[in-house]
Amino acid sequence: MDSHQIVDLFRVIARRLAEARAELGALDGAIGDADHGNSMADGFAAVVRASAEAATRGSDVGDLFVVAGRSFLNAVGATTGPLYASALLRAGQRFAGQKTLAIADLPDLLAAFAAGISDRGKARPGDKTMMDVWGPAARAAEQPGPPRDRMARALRAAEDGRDATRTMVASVGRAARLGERSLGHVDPGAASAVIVIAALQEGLAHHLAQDRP
Amino acid sequence: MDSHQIVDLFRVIARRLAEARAELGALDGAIGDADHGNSMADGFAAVVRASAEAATRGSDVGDLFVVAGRSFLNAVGATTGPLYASALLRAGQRFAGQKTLAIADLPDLLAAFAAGISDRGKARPGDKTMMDVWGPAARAAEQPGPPRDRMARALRAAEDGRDATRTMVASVGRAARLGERSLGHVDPGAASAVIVIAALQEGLAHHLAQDRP
Amino acid sequence: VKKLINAPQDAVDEALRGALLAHEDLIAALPDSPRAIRALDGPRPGKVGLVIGGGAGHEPGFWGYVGRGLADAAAVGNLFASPPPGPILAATQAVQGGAGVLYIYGNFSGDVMNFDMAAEIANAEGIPVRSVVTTDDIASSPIESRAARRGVAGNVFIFKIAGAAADRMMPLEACEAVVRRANARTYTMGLALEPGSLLETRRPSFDLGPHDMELGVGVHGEPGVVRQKLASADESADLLLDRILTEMAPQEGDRVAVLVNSLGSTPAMELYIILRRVRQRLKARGIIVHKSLVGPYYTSLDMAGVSLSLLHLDAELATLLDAPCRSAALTLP
Amino acid sequence: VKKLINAPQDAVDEALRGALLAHEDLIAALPDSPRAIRALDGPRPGKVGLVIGGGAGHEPGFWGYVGRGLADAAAVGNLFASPPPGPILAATQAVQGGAGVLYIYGNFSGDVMNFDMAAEIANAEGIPVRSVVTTDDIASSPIESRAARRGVAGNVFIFKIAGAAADRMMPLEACEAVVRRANARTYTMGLALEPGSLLETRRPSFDLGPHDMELGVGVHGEPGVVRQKLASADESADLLLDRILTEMAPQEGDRVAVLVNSLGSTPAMELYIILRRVRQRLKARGIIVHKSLVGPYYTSLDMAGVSLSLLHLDAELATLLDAPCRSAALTLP
Ligand SMILES: Nc1ncnc2c1ncn2[C@@H]1O[C@H](COP(=O)(O)OP(=O)(O)O)[C@@H](O)[C@H]1O
Ligand SMILES: Nc1ncnc2c1ncn2[C@@H]1O[C@H](COP(=O)(O)OP(=O)(O)O)[C@@H](O)[C@H]1O
Ligand SMILES: [Mg+2]
Ligand SMILES: [Mg+2]
Ligand SMILES: [Mg+2]
Ligand SMILES: [Mg+2]
Repeated sequence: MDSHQIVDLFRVIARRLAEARAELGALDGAIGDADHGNSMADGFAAVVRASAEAATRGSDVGDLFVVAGRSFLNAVGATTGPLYASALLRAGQRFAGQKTLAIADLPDLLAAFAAGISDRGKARPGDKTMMDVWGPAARAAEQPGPPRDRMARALRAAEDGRDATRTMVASVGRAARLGERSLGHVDPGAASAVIVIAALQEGLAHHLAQDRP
Repeated sequence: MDSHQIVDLFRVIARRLAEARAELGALDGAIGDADHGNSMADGFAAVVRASAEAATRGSDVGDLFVVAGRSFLNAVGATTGPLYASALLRAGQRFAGQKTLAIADLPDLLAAFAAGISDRGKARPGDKTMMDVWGPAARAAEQPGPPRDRMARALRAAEDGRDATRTMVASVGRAARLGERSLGHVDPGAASAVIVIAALQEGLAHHLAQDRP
Repeated sequence: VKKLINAPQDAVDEALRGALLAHEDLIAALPDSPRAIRALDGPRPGKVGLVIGGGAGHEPGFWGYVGRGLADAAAVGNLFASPPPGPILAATQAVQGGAGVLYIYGNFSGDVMNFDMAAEIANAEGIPVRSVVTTDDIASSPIESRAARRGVAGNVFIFKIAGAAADRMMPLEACEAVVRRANARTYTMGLALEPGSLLETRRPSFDLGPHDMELGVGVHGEPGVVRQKLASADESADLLLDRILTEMAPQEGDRVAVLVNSLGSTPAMELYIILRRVRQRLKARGIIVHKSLVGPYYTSLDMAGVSLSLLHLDAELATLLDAPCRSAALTLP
Repeated sequence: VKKLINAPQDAVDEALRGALLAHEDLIAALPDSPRAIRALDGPRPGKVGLVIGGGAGHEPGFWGYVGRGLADAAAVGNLFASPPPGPILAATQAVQGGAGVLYIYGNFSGDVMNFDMAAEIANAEGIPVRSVVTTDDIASSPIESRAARRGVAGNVFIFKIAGAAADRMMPLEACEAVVRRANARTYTMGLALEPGSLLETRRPSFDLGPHDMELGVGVHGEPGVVRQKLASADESADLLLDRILTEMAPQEGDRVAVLVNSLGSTPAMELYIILRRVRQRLKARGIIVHKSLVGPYYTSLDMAGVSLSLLHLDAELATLLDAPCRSAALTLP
């Protein structure tokens, strides 16, 4: 996958998040401040704009992720900004200097995202955050196997993680202030993480379908 | 009727206005600021308190109306305050120095009220105000006949006047700012004037019933 | 509609009590007249006394405009009801400094009657009183009958001009004249997205559909002059501004002061969006904005909506508007 | 819920634009960073620079507290979202006067991360930065985990203390210390009668029944800590005050400052009724109220409700609170 094709991946993510803008806002409204849909949709829209421009300028894959991380952060701020910026910057480090991203390395992207978010946010499993999706998804993707299978396993783990947040009491982030009242609600950051991972899988499938004429 | 019995008349008026507080408020809400029920009910409640005290002190009928007018004004202000204060003060002039009010003079009370309100407010017939009740009622009461008949005629004229305000466009007072939009609504001041006149008639009937053992 | 009140009939007095406590460094009630509020700073001998007032429900009107460089006293009535002559007269007697007293109040039949009654008694007692009845609400009557118009949020500008004129020790006639000019040059129009709700019933004071707004509302929860489809912030600002500019007919280079006023429950974000549009439009017409006020300066209980007021300045009015003042609702250094 | 806005996604920028126009004598955006707002009066060489900030939707927070004797700059994010490091850093660079820069912002995970990122870069550039994360919202976490609490309307007091300390040319460490003390001595609790409504959907951000209120709400339209039956103004005031006094545990004769803050659409009358009750209760406990602020000082869009903040003063805090200041939202002569 070259830089342009990675921009296409970002496009799929941005589209799916834009579609989920209201739904994510409603999830956040129940236990937070209702802005999560906007932050994610606006953030990846900014990523698409900035990375498309960078790809046209000839940026390599590593630089592309760095540009993406900066643009997400500047467009969004909030909690999501530093977290996804760290995720994208970590991916930039992982793929630094690479002209292309091997499909086989795609699951590594999940690991880079999880590490970036974890380092920045310091959330632990069970804190009812997006880490309850990114952590299990990255671990599932680590298991050996063909990329598509690893991505599929990752998505299943992500969905399970998301659903599990329903039974958790938030202990970091805005929802932590609700105490027991956050019980029974899906964490919005977990929900959007699943959308990102599903979009990656969708983009991968699309890419593979195009490659095989 | 001595001073105490006039206080009883005020009590009937106050009670009927208290019952109509919400209804008069709603009428005023449609074309004004919704406070007319409060002003009338609070005003006559103050009249009852002050006049009862004055009657106990031995005030004559003329003084009683003066006390009543002052207390209405001070409790209420608004548009209604000066108008009903003038009405009551005019009655005080009319009956100045009298220890009792002859039943035969009761219709004169309406004339005094109408004159006081007219002098203070300068509303003309058809302006869609309480004068469209007090004017016709006072004129109807002037026709010769037994007091009860004259009061009954006054009440019918009052009700007709009130109903006629529905088809008028307000040209003075708050509702005047609505222009054509005041059409179709009964004027709240006209409605409360009917309540006052009906209460006077009710009080008179009650008084006569008590007198004849 | 939910409200943070206790017994509805106590709301006016309790809120006034709160205002007197919150602003005890600036205002106090007269000992024998709890609805007459005077400035702690003042009166001064030889200064025209300035008495304003009207019904409750316009908080921070009217006590919010009592203080140095503004009114010397305010008389406050029941909810949306003019005060009776009693507190107006008490305020008059308390603040007169031998140079006469100026009354300023909005043009409502109740206020006119009650202030006139107080003025008659004051005059009889040897206190010269002049009255300016404000008529800034251009929606409330056509230009031909300007004198029949209501006085609404433009009062804030008119109080400020009057306070500065009196503070400069201008004589009564001169104060009256400049305040009349300020009134003649002040233009207000309001719109409501939702009616206010009554204290007793906690129900809306009139019905307004979910897609409608009322244009030309006053400050007493009354319906407006015309109902229309809900518009965007910019369209709404234009509706108000166009009407005002048509009447004001300013020249390029003229100066104005602007007030974007919340009628009660419209939050700051919306007010500033409106202000932005008004400023853009005025700039495009080459009109200079000398001062902008934005906030709940003159409310109508909890009505949702805004009013826009423009004061068409001249050199003297601009100087008076800029003069320092200090009150609960308006402090200029 | 009806709103006077244009395209929802433009509301934050349009309102900010309006604020900059309305208060052009006090504040301006940095040329290259439109969400970084600096005071026209300042910075001064040798003075600690004060940078505050947070998400939009709290108008007049945060630009309303930028001015002489208050903050030197504010960074404003998207609606209810911390600004990214960019404008925070730009503000830092613009206002530093060689004596270091103090950040003050509420304790929200986004704000902490973004301000920390800006501080790291500023420190690397040789600008010493200290941060005070405010935690005045006593409802948001039990006393044992005070550091986890939110920073809400009590910020107004904390900004004021900080601005006065910096204005007196106190060094960075001393500013930081007194601001930490102010934060430790500030207690806030809020309640909502109605949720705010989202700009995009114009729908309430959560559901609240006609007879319910939310206790312990913050300033981002979030639900509170517990739902309960609607109470009267006095009961509501007591609910907030009792919790605050239990934690504050003031002695008779102690001094406090009080803020009764509208969360957006609660009108002045209701705020003053609450203030009245709070003052009565404090008086009965022998606690002296040094200053009362009442109004929409720190809002949560159009949420209906109030927050009550008390600052437990000591001699130094009282002096700093009384110091003159001039900004769009707070002017003390
Ligand atoms: N420390 C953290 N680490 C990881 N994720 C977090 C952390 N704090 C919050 N989150 C996630 O952020 C989400 C909220 O994001 P968003 O609504 O955009 O930010 P905010 O809470 O600032 O409004 C939560 O649902 C949670 O998944
Ligand atoms: N000039 C006037 N003369 C007689 N009645 C008047 C006049 N102006 C108003 N009214 C009456 O007053 C009524 C309104 O009274 P009220 O609601 O108590 O006062 P306000 O309009 O000051 O709120 C109107 O319905 C009308 O009947
Ligand atoms: Mg959120
Ligand atoms: Mg009325
Ligand atoms: Mg009235
Ligand atoms: Mg947020």
